[in-house]
Amino acid sequence: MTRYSAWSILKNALKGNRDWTPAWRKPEPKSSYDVIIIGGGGHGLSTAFYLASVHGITNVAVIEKGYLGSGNIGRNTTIVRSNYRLTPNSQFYEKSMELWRELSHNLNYNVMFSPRGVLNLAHTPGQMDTYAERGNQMRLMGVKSELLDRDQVAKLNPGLDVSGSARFPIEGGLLQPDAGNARHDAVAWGYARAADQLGVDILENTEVTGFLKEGGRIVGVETNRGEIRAAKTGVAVAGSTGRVMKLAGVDKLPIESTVLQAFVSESIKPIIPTVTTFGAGHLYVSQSDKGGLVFGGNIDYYNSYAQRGNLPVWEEVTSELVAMFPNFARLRLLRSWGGIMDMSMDGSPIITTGPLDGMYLNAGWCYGGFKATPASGWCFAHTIANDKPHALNKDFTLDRFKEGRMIDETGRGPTPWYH
Amino acid sequence: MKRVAAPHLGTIKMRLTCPFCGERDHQEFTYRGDASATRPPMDNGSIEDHNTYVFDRTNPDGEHRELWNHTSGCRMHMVVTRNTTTHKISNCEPVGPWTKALGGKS
Amino acid sequence: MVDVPERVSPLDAVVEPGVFGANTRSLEVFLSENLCGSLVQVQAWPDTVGAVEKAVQSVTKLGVPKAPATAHSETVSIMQTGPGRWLVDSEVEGLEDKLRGKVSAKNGAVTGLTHARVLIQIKGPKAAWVLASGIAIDFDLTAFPVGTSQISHHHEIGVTIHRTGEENFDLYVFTSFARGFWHWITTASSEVGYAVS
Amino acid sequence: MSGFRLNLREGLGRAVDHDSKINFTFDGKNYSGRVGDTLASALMANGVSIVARSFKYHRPRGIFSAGSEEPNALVTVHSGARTEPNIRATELELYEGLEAKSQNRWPSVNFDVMAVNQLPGKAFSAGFYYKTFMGPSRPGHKATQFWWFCEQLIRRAAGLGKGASQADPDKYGRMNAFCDVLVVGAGAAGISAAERAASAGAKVILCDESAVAGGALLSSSELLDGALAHDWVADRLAELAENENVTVLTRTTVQSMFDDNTYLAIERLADHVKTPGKHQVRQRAWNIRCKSAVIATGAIERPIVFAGNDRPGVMLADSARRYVVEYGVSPGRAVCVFTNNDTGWLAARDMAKYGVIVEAIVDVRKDVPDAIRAAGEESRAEIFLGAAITATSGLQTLSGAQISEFSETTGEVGRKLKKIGCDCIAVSGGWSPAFHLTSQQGEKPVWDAELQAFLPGEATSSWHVAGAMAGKFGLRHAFRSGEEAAVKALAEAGLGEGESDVPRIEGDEIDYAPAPVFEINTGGKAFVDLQHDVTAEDVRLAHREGLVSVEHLKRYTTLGMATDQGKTSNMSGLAIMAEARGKPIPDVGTTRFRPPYTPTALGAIAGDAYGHLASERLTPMHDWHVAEGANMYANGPWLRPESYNRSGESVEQAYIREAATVRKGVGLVDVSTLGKIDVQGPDAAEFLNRIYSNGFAKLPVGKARYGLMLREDGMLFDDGTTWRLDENRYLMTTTTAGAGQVMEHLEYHRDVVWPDLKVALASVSDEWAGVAVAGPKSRNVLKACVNDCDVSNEGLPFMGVRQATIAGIPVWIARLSFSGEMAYEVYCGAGWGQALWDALMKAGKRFQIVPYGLEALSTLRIEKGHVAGPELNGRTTPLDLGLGGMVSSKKNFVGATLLKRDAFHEESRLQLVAIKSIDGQRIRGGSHLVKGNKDQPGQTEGNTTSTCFSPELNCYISLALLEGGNARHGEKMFATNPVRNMHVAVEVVSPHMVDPDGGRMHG
Repeated sequence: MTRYSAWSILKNALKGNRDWTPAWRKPEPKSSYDVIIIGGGGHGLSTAFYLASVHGITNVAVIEKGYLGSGNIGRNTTIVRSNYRLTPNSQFYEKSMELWRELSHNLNYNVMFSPRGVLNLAHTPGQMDTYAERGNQMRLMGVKSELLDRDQVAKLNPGLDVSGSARFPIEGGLLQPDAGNARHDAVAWGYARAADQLGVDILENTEVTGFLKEGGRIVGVETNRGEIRAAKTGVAVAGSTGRVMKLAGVDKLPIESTVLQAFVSESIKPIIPTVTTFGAGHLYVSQSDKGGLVFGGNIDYYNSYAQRGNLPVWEEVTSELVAMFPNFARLRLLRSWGGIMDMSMDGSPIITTGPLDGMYLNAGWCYGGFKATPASGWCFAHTIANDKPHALNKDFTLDRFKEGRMIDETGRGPTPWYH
Repeated sequence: MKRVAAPHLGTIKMRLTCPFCGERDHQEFTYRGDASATRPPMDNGSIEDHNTYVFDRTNPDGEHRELWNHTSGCRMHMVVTRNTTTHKISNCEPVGPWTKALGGKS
Repeated sequence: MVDVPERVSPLDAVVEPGVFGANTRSLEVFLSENLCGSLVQVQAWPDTVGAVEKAVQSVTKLGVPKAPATAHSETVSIMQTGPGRWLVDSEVEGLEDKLRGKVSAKNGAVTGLTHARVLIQIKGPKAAWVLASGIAIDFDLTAFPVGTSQISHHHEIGVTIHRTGEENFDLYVFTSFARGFWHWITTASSEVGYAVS
Repeated sequence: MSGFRLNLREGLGRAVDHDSKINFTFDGKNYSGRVGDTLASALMANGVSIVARSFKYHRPRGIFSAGSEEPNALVTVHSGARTEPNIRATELELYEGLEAKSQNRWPSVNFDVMAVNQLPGKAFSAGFYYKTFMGPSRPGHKATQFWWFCEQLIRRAAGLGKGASQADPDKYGRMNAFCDVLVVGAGAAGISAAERAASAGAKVILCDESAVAGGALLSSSELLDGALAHDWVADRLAELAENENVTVLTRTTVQSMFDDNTYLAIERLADHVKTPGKHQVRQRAWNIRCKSAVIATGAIERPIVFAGNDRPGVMLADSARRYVVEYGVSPGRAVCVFTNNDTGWLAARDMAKYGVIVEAIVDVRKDVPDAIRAAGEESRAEIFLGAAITATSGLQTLSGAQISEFSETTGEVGRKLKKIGCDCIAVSGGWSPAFHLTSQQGEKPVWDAELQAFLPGEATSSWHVAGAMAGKFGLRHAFRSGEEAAVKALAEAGLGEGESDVPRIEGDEIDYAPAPVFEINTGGKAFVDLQHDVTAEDVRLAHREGLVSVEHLKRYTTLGMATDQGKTSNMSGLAIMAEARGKPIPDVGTTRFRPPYTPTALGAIAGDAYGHLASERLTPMHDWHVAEGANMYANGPWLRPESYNRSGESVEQAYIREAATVRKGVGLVDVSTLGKIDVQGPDAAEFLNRIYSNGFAKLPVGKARYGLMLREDGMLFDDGTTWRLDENRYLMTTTTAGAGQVMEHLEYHRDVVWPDLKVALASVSDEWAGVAVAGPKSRNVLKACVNDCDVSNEGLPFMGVRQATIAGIPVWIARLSFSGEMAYEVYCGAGWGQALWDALMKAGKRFQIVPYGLEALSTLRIEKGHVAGPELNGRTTPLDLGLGGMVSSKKNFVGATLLKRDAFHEESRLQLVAIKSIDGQRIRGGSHLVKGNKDQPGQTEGNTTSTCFSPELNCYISLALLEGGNARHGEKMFATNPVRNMHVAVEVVSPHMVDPDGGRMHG
């Protein structure tokens, strides 16, 4: 398998690019593995990669129902940040940032991690204090953060309406200067290729139809390509968590699946440098390297497994976007699509052993799955390898809700559609 | 991301039939989630029962009975039966004190 | 004993009579702001609807309508706004007390909303067109006949709409939002031109 | 290509006004066109052949199509605030003074320096970005920084046009429409569907994206009822438009289909003029809700992929024909037709008929029907059967085509036949039905082997397809399928069948089924996606690298991701991948089209919400506050006075003065924004007792009580006072921000949880204006203005509620205190709010009463340790905030059970304390509590929630949440605020800092 580099590109170009080989194998399933990961999305693939690279467990299969990366890893707005208020979250997402910085290099695949800065706009003095509280939390955790006043914000994003006459005048903002975004598909492909090189079998178009149980213990899965046994089975299927866990007999979880829409405009020359969020509603926007404005807002609140949303969210996000950047009104929406969010009851994730013997669960990512991809896989791999969580994910348990230990950033309580 | 005073620009645009006001855009309604979650009675109810009521969700892939409130209309609550994969709505029925009175209407 | 002062509407300061917007030669929209008389909500319990209807009838001298129909006279309008719930707009003095006198807690509840709503009237050939541009209900006469009412909203602003004629609408708007609503309806009307009286 | 205007005559240039003249500029050069021209037809008429540059290699690009499927001819129109990039010249209607510019080129479209991108050629193949720029082999930031550096350069090279930098001056509108039958597309099928539906009395909306409806009829050579189709359709549309049940919307693109027959259409009202009229909206978003819909969006012609197929001059055959017939413009001096189906032959015939020189017709098929052969002969072109174009020549634009033998069965290229000089190749690779709308809803299309095309799948909701979009090609089929769809739609709308008046059609009966040839593979650079420069080789490379699923193909090569969403390229790409995989096309699948159908202005989607994000809520005293110079503070939708700054005063100086005045004298504050809910009924007491954590069953009439509301999970939800006005009637007050949620919380429990309780709930937030009068002199103020009510301590004791009149205004007075001083809340009808305020100001004058704002209000309650929004952050319980005494153990209430969970009783929880600055420094919001000094602050142990300067204690103070705070009073710590570069030495104290035993308010 060729190592990717400028040199390999030239060499192959001279040969008319005829010698490039598949980025990952398409193997036949073995009858058994040490570990099965259900879900060939970002989290499943990164879990497999870290199982192999960190814990030396290479007899691993990643089972994907559709094509690799067909879920939220390829449907998100690609934002990478760790600007959280609550300690368990800021620790975890900062671990992710560390891994992001090295990712292209470690995978020998350019995931185009772009530390262009993430700016949260504040519209009242009270909101400035809320952001200061978060910014200070970040500083105390060793994360870079800056509280900007209106002029500094205006300098950073010239298009912004910083006039006092705006309906929600901009007071300032919180900047995480080394956060940014990355190329979503490349993350899936990069992890897949790297895991494959370490011996992991990636089984695409392989649907789990049931779980194999022995004395209450999960010992593998039934698939449309036959039985596959494993000592340990990890589930990392995000929006499909409800579906898959039901196959294992787990009928109820503190999770609801909803649709989150994402939007991209036509390609234009660079117009906003940072990832920017609106503070008087819910909207986040950045510009892709190809020039499209990539943005999104609230979920379509209702439960849904359909990867498409509805019109009012269009009206909501576009009106917030043009309120923030009145010069965007004539730019044009090119495409919109939907992904299924596994919204947890407190807006924070679940990375845990169980809930059944031999099973491990990674779910509840809400809006936050993409940026978490490296740390999620890293922690989940640790949890599977050691049968107990790492310090970084020990708080992300499934029992925390019922124990009264929610990790509730927004403070909206057990109403998933508000997180 | 902490949200401040999100402008109430609607939830979604499927069409719901309010037992009192008739068919309207979802933007007029507030979603309240899984209707199968019912509060334990006042006179008893363990911590477990309440935990189940508050945190456990069936989150089905298919038919889902869910609560909606016509907040921008008559403010009635109703149970909507909707398929979460196709978004097709098969039933909207009132809940609450007026269920009987509106039985014919729903 | 000092007299009760005049009620002040939040629109008094922003409503200026005149003609505005496009092709003002052929006006098709007419806007005006009126304070409602006294506005009272009456709520019955499921088992006392009949008694409450009687009470309302005896005070207003109007038959109590079944939604979406409304009852309408020179001095009184009655709109049903929910099951067993009516909104009574009347110039009759002390309407709230009269109704409270007739509707005991055993039968229901009486809530004064005189100050809580502002009444905006819109009429003209393009009145329905203007409303439809911001309110997501069907203003076709077959779907929204004369002498009926509907409750809806424009974005976050709730509004109760009483169709008093083919081209005439009474809009009951929340007082604290009244200026926002007025801003919208005048902006929407300016595309066709409108007169304010 | 070097196009030119033909001599216009009857039947030629049907879309343009033959003797009109319109002046416009392209890249600063002056040109003229005719009324009815598009920018594309006008440029073509002026012989402009290079109009754009491609995205990646910056190769020259010419006009490729005549409609919204255009991948190439993207231009920037207008300038300044109205600058609009990426407009398709093929749709842009020409108007006097139109300014258009080419884009993504420097210095000019004819010479673009960035074209060097072509040189590395194969190195810039699909996915090369992923394989390099990983940076030096040092881990961590270094690698990131290297890519970050490269990315800057790449971003500048990428991107098409430039967006405006100023706010868009134009207005956008919305219309909520309801109808029985929505018809999308006003071609033959759409018109026949609309007529049929209208004939049954249905309310119909008929949308067409073009300026003139008619679709293929506008250029067809058929005669309908003996008339030119172009004229026939004009008459029929005029009739339709007269029907009051029918709304015909031209320049209106139905962009997307949503659930339950809801559609979004965008009407372009002023894009065909220089600027909109003064009150005119530029575009209107139609939210259409219909009972049923007929989708008749036609089909899009697709090309055949061959080497050199991106040279300006290569275009779609039927488009070339339309430029001739509709605009009277010849696409070139010498045209060569390359086709795999009959369409190309008809194009050749019609073009030749109007004087265009057609050099050759090249068809991959060995044999064609006689009628078609005849059409070819009419065109006087040299005919090549079983042949293909295998290469093109030309410097920048097309000058010649190489014709070689070709076998449609083996796909092999044989010997060279002839090199023909031509400046236009009109190519037809068959037709792809435009099923975008139905695909948006996730309906899987089905493969039609005969048409070599995907057709829309089974309808899963109330829509029906007709015309070419349904695979029903040709006018006869179109009219018939239109009627049939209409009949189904009418049934769904609950209406009768209606009747049709189908025209008599004279003209060609042709076969639209193409030979299954998508690519002529000669190894040369053959483009699949013309805008994104995706070549057939790129597709094969993706296959080689294992990215073989359609989605991977799309994402890896960016095929079909350009502004045209692959309308003319997806099929070819799919076919080439299928060939590489050795699988039939349907097995490889097709990607789902995503809304919108064509790029849609963000302002138009926002519609009337543009510039109207959320309405402000104003209190009855709003204008007075503003007149007094108060700076208004957004509190949710409400605007509230922050402080009343006197000249030269800062906000801080003002609130300190205001708060101090309240402590020693008297002040008044507008509290109209508090949520107010009227709670009535025989079970109201029981209801409140279940909602609040503290007892409400025994609250006497004429008394108010402070209550706590919990979420069911035990967290604090809201607080406020509730007044018992009479036996069965209460007035509940909530926080300003919480009002809406509390109302829904109450309604949910009444309707869903305890439907047996007789309770009426009504929001009266807008009914009542509220004024709080606070301070030791507050009673004097009331004495001075209140009639018929004894406000003495006996007459109106603490927490008492009374009716009274002030200046003739009926009021409720409740003796409540948020400030900790003796205080009253006075409520009256909102319409009298200002009068009440004036009366209180007047009565307070001799006690030097002052108005105070939010900051002072907050200062006074912080000094008292009263909690508010910042402490009720959704993560705190009553126990955390020292309000355990208000949690009844004698009753069940919302939140009672889960509040019992162990985790909520741990001493290490964040608990409410207050802190005082001991070094005189200011404590600012958002500080964290730590043990260490500025350089090593250490771990966070808590954070401040509400901060202020306390005039009473003469130092900066703050409420805070501190781990195990209850046991830490007296401890010295630091309030650190690194983002504001502050680090303040503080002492932890009890939150009850002023008048802890409450003597003042009871006095």
